Amino acid sequence: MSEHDRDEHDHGDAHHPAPRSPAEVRARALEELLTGAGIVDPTFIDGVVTAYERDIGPMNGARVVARAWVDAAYRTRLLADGTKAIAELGYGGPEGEHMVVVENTSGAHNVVVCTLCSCYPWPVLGLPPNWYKSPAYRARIVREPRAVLAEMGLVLSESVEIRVWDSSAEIRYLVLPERPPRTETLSEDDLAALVTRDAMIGTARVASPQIPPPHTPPRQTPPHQEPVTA
Amino acid sequence: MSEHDRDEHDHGDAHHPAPRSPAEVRARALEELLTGAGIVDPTFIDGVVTAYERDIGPMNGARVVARAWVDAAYRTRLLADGTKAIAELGYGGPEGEHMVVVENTSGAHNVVVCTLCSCYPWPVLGLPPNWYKSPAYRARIVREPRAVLAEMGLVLSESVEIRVWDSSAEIRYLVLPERPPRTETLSEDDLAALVTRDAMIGTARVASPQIPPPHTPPRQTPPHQEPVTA
Amino acid sequence: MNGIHDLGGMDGFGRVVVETDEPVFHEPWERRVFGMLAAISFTRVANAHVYRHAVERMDPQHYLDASYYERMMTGLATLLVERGMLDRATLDARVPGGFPLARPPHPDAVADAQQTVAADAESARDASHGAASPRFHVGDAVRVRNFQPHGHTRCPRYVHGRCGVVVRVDRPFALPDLAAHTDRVHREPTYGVRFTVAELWGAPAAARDTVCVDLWQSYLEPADTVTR
Amino acid sequence: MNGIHDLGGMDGFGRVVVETDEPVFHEPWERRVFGMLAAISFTRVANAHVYRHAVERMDPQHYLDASYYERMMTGLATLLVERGMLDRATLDARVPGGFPLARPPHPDAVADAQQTVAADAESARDASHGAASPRFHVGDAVRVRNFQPHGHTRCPRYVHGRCGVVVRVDRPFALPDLAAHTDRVHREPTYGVRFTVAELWGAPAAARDTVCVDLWQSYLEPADTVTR
Repeated sequence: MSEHDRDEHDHGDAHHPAPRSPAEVRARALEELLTGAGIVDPTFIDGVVTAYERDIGPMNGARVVARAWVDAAYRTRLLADGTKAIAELGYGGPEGEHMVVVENTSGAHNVVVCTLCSCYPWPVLGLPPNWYKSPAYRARIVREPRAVLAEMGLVLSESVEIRVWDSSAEIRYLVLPERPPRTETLSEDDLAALVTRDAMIGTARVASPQIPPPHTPPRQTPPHQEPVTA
Repeated sequence: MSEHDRDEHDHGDAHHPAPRSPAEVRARALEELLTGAGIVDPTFIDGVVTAYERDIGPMNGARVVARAWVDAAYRTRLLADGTKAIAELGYGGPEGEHMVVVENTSGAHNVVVCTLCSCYPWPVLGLPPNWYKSPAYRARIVREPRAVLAEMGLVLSESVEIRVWDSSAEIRYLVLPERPPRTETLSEDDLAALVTRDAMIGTARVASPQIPPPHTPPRQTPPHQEPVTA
Repeated sequence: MNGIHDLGGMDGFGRVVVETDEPVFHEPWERRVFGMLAAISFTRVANAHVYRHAVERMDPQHYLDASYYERMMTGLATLLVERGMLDRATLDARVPGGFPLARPPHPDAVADAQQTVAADAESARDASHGAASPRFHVGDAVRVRNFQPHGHTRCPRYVHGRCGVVVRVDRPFALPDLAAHTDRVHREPTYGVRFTVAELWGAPAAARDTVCVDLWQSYLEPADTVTR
Repeated sequence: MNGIHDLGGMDGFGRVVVETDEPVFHEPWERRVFGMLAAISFTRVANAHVYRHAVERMDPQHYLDASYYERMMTGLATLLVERGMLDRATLDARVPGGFPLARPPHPDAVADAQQTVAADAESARDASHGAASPRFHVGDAVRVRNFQPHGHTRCPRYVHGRCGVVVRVDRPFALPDLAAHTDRVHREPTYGVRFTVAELWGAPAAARDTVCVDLWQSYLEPADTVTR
């Protein structure tokens, strides 16, 4: 099967003359052998990858955060049992089975890492960015968190205690950021739009909206947005 | 100075068409700049390198070991003050200013490493072999010395205590191996010829001569050997 | 294992480089690798601990040179070869220079994992009759045992011998040390244990910052006093 | 610094590969690099501690990828640039892609080194009046302090917090932690300290094997009891 399969693959890429990187060559070899042996279904790969590119990402966590900001009872449930409260909004699955939500306050700032590999709460944040997986972040955030956060643009007052969470076991962490000032009139959707991935990892704060919108009517979810089907 | 110097160097290598490795390119750039600025004298480089290729090597340590085997008073001095006793034979200099000699016995086997870099007793052993500088040796010999020695061909009885010496400060170590059996009739020079580099690091034993030479007259130092001028 | 993957506290890496507007995948092959891992994880041919340990066993030089998805691909291919689902020679034949895999497990890996459990007598006893009541409670001072198995563990090297305070008791999970090397499922409580940076790094005691590490019960022993 | 150079006890490197009939140098450029280091060391532009720390500050990935002589060259070039004897731009211009140097020292390096000395009050007092009488004696039980400076140190990470026995008292040497970062020469006794592998690695206590590590006085504190 080997030569035939390879030729077919090469043919499919005839209009893509860039030389293949060693990693790409290996990935193709692996996929050809696994699909050839019936171990892996290529359409399954397409489906799962597309889900993580379109539907499973930080917009999910942002909805959790926005809900907690506007609904005190939800916030209480979220901090008491993250997994269950997150499931209320329809999010769950691999790397999200055991969620703990940690809340930033004026006196304590939380930040999440996985020093041993790159564990990350996929259902609410999607797949991790490169910096989260980098040796520099994994090595340094537990040793000099204040300096690392400052380098990344988050300068914290000395009076703020930094709490680093190393995801070394089965728990996955989501940071509940502080609701920024000048957002009293925003809708839950507008609030969710303010919440960034980095704020939910803990390397940033949620910024106030740049132009205060005191009389703007609540925005609707854009009609072209895909439904969440995690 | 840059272009001219470079052309001269390239001209000197006109008969050596092999492409240069990145490290080689860097080494040339460094030497050109340092010699061009008068910081380094190329003839000094030639001299020092030649010394370590010809005169400063494990044959020096082997003479120390052989002397200790045949001269009990020297052995006592060597174990009491390694630096001074080694200087008696004319050896000393960089990385040999503070020598400690550790003696193998039937109950204890010594082995030397430098986990933090690759410190090594240059005047008696020369420059270290690649395996001594390898991450594998530096990482493993302090953690699983028995397994590493066995992999390297030295299987020690469970009754033998292994003593690893990590050259983490200013002391440099030389292992005094056990004198092998069937060497009673050998001269000091013959004994020195049996002593290997690895036996003085501690990853090997000194083997008995393969053919017992009971009636062989003591060999002379080969006439072509360079005088020791460390 | 005290592997290169155990990066917490290592100096010398420089600044954290953040890419703005980063895509989920940077190369098409990364998409395929992630999809293959997801597909294989559904087949339950190996659990996450087996997979993680396969990545950890990469040569340290390769580990640092490789991107996240190259590490993923190497770990995946390694476990599939080790489980007999892929033929190494067939794989090598398709890649110029061969397909680099991770190293085999350390010969002492299984024995070390069994010793880790045995050392926590209470955990061992609980597991034997199916129970798993927590030995520690929120507020307890604990010390991380000095155990350094050659096989898989989720106890980072930087907490060895350090004292902390239990801040959370989680439900029992399978001990990775055994799950990565044997079919034995040994569940025991895990704990969120909070350490001060002063305790971890000998930093000035004024630093109030903390690191919470999640640790299985077998990794811990009671501590009399602790820096809070 | 807890750098990649601090390799003692790291798992995952595989077998030690021994080359038979190995030459002193494998490439002509290695000879030149060694000769340059020897020449520069004669100029006393920097001491051995400065040089070693320059090597340690290499990016960990580069450190593992590089051979011994490439590390030597990188450390040498780095210290010469930092001492103003080489112009980095001139060096870069001669090498396609630039000449990779080590990273700058950590901003806390000097403060950390000063704290290391200050913490050993007896060393500090002795040094202030020029004396340096050994605080410990052969047979004493000692514990390695939990100090992890961001700058240079010759205290390997694998003995942090571990207990051993003094087997040799050596004469005072300049503390590398200060000598690598300042012009201050602070001499204090060094000790050969023997640790059991059981104490270091949590191995079965039956293992009688030991590791002797040479440590400066400031690295140590008295220990009440110790595994022998």
